[in-house]
Amino acid sequence: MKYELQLKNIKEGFRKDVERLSKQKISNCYQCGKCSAGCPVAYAMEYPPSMAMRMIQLGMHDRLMSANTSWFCVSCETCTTRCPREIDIAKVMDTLKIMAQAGKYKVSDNEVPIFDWIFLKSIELTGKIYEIGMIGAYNMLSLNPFKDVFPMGVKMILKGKISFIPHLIYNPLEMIKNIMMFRKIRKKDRERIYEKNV
Amino acid sequence: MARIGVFVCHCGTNIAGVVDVARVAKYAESLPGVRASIDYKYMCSDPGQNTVIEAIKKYNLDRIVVSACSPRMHEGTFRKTMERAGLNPYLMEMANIREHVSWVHSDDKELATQKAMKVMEMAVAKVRRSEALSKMYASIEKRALVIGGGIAGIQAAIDIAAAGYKVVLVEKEPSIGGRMAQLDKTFPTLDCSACILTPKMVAVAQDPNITLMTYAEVVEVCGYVGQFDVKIKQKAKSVNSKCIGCGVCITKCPNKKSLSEFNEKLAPRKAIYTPFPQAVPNVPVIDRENCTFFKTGKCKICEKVCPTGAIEYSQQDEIIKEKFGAVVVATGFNIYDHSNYGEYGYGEIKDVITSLQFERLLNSSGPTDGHVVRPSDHKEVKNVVFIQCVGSRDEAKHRPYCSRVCCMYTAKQAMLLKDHYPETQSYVFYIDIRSAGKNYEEFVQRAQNDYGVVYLRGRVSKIFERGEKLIVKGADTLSGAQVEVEADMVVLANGLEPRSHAKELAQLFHMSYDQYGFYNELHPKLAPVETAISGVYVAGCCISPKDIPDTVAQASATAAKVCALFAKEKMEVEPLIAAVNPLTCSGCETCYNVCPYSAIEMEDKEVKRGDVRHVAKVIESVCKGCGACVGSCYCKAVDLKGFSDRQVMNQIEAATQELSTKDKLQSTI
Amino acid sequence: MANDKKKLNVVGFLCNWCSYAGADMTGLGRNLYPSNIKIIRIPCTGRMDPMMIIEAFHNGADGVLVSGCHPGDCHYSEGNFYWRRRYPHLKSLLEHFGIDKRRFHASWVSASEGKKFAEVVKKVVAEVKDWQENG
Amino acid sequence: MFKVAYFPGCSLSSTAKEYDVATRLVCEDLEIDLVEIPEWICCGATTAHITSELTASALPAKSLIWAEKHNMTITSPCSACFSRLKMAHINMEKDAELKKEVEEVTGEKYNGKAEVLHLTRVMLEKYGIEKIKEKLKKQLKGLKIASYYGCLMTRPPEVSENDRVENPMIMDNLARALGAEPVKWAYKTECCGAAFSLTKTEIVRKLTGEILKDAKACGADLVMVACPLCHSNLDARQPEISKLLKTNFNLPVLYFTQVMGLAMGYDYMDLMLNKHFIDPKPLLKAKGII
Ligand SMILES: Cc1cc2nc3c(=O)[nH]c(=O)nc-3n(C[C@H](O)[C@H](O)[C@H](O)COP(=O)(O)OP(=O)(O)OC[C@H]3O[C@@H](n4cnc5c(N)ncnc54)[C@H](O)[C@@H]3O)c2cc1C
Ligand SMILES: Cc1cc2nc3c(=O)[nH]c(=O)nc-3n(C[C@H](O)[C@H](O)[C@H](O)COP(=O)(O)OP(=O)(O)OC[C@H]3O[C@@H](n4cnc5c(N)ncnc54)[C@H](O)[C@@H]3O)c2cc1C
Ligand code: SF4
Ligand code: SF4
Ligand code: SF4
Ligand code: SF4
Ligand code: SF4
Ligand code: SF4
Ligand code: SF4
Ligand code: SF4
Repeated sequence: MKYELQLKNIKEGFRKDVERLSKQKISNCYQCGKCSAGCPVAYAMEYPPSMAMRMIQLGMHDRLMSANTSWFCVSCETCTTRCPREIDIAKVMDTLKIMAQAGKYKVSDNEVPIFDWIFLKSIELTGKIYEIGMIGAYNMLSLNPFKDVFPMGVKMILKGKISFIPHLIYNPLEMIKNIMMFRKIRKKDRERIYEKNV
Repeated sequence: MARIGVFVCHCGTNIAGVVDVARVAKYAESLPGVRASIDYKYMCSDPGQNTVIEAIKKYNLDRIVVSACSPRMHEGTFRKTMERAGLNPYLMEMANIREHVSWVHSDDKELATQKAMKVMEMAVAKVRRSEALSKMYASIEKRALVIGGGIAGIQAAIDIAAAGYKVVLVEKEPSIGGRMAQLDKTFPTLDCSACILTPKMVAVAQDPNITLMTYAEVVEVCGYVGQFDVKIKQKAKSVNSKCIGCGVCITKCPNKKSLSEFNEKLAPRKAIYTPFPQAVPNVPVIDRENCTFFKTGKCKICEKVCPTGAIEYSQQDEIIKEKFGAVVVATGFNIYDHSNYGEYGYGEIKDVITSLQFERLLNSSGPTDGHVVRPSDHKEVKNVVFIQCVGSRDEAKHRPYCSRVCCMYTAKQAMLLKDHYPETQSYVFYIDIRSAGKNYEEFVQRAQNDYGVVYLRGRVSKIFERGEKLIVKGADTLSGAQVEVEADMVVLANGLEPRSHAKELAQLFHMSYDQYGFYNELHPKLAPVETAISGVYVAGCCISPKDIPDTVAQASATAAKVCALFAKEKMEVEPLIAAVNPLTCSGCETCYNVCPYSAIEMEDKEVKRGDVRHVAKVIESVCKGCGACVGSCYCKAVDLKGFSDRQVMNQIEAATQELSTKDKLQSTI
Repeated sequence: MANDKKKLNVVGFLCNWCSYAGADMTGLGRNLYPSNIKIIRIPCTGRMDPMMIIEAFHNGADGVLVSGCHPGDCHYSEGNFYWRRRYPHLKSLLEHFGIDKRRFHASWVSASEGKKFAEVVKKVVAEVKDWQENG
Repeated sequence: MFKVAYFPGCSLSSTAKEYDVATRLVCEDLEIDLVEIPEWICCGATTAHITSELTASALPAKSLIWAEKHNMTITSPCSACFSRLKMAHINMEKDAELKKEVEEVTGEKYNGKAEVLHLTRVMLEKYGIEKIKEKLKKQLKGLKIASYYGCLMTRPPEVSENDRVENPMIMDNLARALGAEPVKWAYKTECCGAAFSLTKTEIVRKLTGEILKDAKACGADLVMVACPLCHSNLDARQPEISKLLKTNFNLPVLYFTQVMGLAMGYDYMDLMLNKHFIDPKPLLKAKGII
């Protein structure tokens, strides 16, 4: 359990990054634990939300970023709604994930990022979500090709709930605009996270 | 030419740590009229004041500037110093280089020093135009008004009366006693609240120096220290002085539609009632909004059964005018209304109760005769969860402060529950335990160690009903675990807040209050029971949450202040008042119309030989020096002593000029 | 602190009971604000003679702030109502004479609002600066 | 005629087709004109906001801008889409910097004027339950309905604009208006694990299991939802959860527009009730509704 505190991560570094990107004042957290008490998935998290907040306060990025905590957050906003210090904890969780995906800090859990990547690719290319392709791609990439295909997936197809053709943006011009937009966004995101030109 | 002395204070490092005081003193020497300038470590200390007096003698000074802290802090001190040096006290000005400079500009010492020089220069400019003023005195009405009959008001009234002064105690409820009367036993000694309070209530009723006015409220206040003119509304009780308190009317009254405020709405009460059996005075009142007779014209049972003919339906509200020399305000507190907490059921789950309701349940003269049962189904309880800091330390609910007593009363309540029912189990959810007081920490430890109360460190996120049980979802941050407790009852440690009408009362007296409505003391440390309004004192929970020992100490302190005031024959008042120059007055009556104190009268006066004009005149004993007349007079015929046009204009001039170049030269050398 | 090193001079008239005490509270709370403001204590905003404000601008003040008790809380019952009535007239009059509206401010700060006073000063200084730099 | 900009969302054209169909049917009867936003693109759902703040605002912004241009209230029957649209709107309002960036990448201006409401609020508040009552053909007597709100249309309060987020009543009031009996239960706003439907199914099973347990324990005959994500967790995963918990919940899960449709006289197939994993037919027959 011993941990050597690093002043630079308390004063600037990690904690500053989280505060800047989430626009939340983490030092406001007085560790009441209300977020952890109401979080529906805290039971499965390595560190419950309040502990995550404390780890940000102390700049413990190595422990927190390699824990499953933020990846297990379902964004249900229960914590945000009830925090007595008006901290948007859900947004902080989002920020941790954004930072992890941008690769600024080390990450361990790889499940969710793969899903996100496919999901956003789908939107980028088609404007909408192409379910069967997505589920397939996800299962392939996460090395679990038959996950969920039986029995739910099959039933879904039988019930006509999943379509085989991608829903497209019909207008090709819109499609190109869409792809261009994603390009611009990616550039801006990197600038922001790595504090370039901002 | 004036002979001015400038005294620059270091205030230890409070000022000198930021401002280069030597440079300020040096700069003073360059200002016209300044004959001496001295800096010293603590100017308000005895040697500091002696330095001032010696300098006045040595340099033959006729006026001085003390460049130190706020005049609100030490103006009085240095006026007395002036007197001791044989000078008129109003020829002294303070330059506030602490609160207004060193403490707020500590980020840039150079700019702070320059500003300190400027602030000092402005005071020098002002004092140059100061005039000697003669002292004024006012008489004192040696009667005190105490508002609020909780333990604070009771104690203040008893102490003032003991010194031989008359007191009127005004209480808006039908009985005195306040919140303490509602409590069961009190921490940290667990003695019974009623047992220690009732004797004091009786003492109030029997004291010939105390006039008790219950069911009454202050509605209007004029005047000032020594001479407050107060209007008190005595609400109609519908029961007159023939009442002997036999209680037959209460027993026979068929109307029990209202809920007892005293029992925190846990039980009904009659339309004619005393809040509780030991009420003082033991005279019932009729709640006209709910009485059958007042609503429908039929009933009158109470009148029929009363053996003394004390029922008087025709009574009217009465306005009583009284004069007082001093006022003690002790209006106490309400508890936070947890219907703002959706996660705790919007106040709609019956078995989630407030701390005060729990006190009533514990109390053997309470609605359940001391049986702790669930309000929903009157079943006895086994598992009880206590949640601390409800409506306290919660910015999201706009109550960021700590309510100071709830950690303690929660421990108390958990212990009392165990005393009543050894087979029960209590769980306390807390964030921190604040138990600073004599024997307080030991008390909380006892709850944990001897009474087996389980303390869990975390705020509860949600309470909901499952069947007959309440599910409490909390956390224990120390172990990092989510915990769920199945409870029969949940008791919230509701925070303390001022009475809902506290602001209105403050406005009657022009007292200041904070954003919650708690009254502001004159100084948080050195004048904790005085207010900015001289002659008005405050005690108890209307200032901030506190326990009974602190409340009583404050109440006695207000009594000491009142007695000190009354012990004087006359009272010195500041002569900083307005004066009209009849030669320039055009008789427009503007000032007459704006003066909030009616301190201006119009008279026909011979201003020059043979020239009789209609002009304004200030009644000196009435003028409070607000300056409204000065700000309104188009002819500049009225001026304010101590803040005269010439003084302020001089300050403006100094404020807008650059520092003289001399200092710059010196600082570069 | 956003101290303006260039000459920028704001004269602040503060009522003794609320805003002056509030400014004392700012000090007690160690809340920092720009040093450009020079404070003059007056008994009440009702004491404000329009001449004093004109005099301040005439003497070269870049900005003026008048601050008193919240309406309803005046130590002298009504003084700040008089000021509240006068303020908009005076403001438009000054604008008429070419005094930019960013230079003249009024605020309500109570004895307990130390933090607020610091905010007010920051805001006033920023506006005056804006006027100074951008015309 | 009452016009609203309609953002169906990806799920409604596939996994939740029946929600779309029922909604359009009911709205036609109520004379609510659902104008589908042409060439709408996905709102980014539960993914964009954990990947890039800008993406999370830029995707919905395109639809918001369309609605603003056409001066229409924008609505979505999907809670996730609604939440993203509204969040983007709020975030751009609060954060001028973000708004600027969104305008840069989309190449269009947003004036923050679009009104974003969940379909429940458009129909039950803007249009009004009283007016709906006039169109009813039958009463759903004896049907005990647990209204499930979940998180996305509820929290945070800025999104739902509800001052009683811990106990919303809008769907319960609808149930009562339809002649059914709203069930009082504790889990109406608990999270079902929506976003984890594919990635962390074991969490979804646990959370959804708790919700189903409470609904059942409180005596519900069916659960009424207003979100395709909630629906797929509660309905499609119900058999496996039943198996896991060794019970048989057999709790049909219907979209609120389907329930309305029943009271407005549509039948089983019109409302595509056959699409559900838990077949509501036996229940509805038993209650004499179909
Ligand atoms: C649940 C609970 C348990 C507690 N237990 C303990 C304990 O064990 N030990 C302990 O030391 N402290 C305890 N306290 C704190 C204690 O109650 C307070 O310290 C004490 O009651 C404060 O007394 P007070 O006179 O200031 O206020 P109050 O008791 O509130 O009295 C104020 C009085 O003024 C009257 N009033 C209000 N406004 C007006 C008006 N405008 N005109 C005329 N009259 C007016 C009210 O009717 C009331 O009678 C407890 C508090 C709570 C909430
Ligand atoms: C490190 C520290 C920091 C603190 N900071 C703060 C703070 O920031 N704010 C705050 O509010 N409080 C603070 N306090 C608390 C504060 O110091 C006390 O509340 C306060 O000083 C108590 O004053 P007193 O008069 O009771 O006692 P004391 O200051 O101890 O005065 C007692 C006096 O009695 C004299 N005396 C003793 N016995 C006899 C005798 N037999 N005959 C004659 N004279 C005798 C002593 O010489 C002494 O002068 C602090 C305390 C400490 C220790
Ligand atoms: S609820 Fe808020 S204050 Fe409490 S621990 Fe969580 S983040 Fe911190
Ligand atoms: S938003 Fe995330 S961290 Fe907050 S309660 Fe929901 S799952 Fe837990
Ligand atoms: S006079 Fe004021 S500034 Fe000087 S030492 Fe005393 S308190 Fe401090
Ligand atoms: S008149 Fe009747 S209802 Fe009214 S107080 Fe008397 S007995 Fe009670
Ligand atoms: S009013 Fe009459 S009946 Fe009632 S308590 Fe007084 S004396 Fe007794
Ligand atoms: S006294 Fe204890 S329970 Fe009350 S607000 Fe303070 S910390 Fe919370
Ligand atoms: S200063 Fe003028 S307005 Fe104020 S009380 Fe005196 S006479 Fe009246
Ligand atoms: S306002 Fe001035 S001119 Fe008019 S009556 Fe008063 S003092 Fe005289």
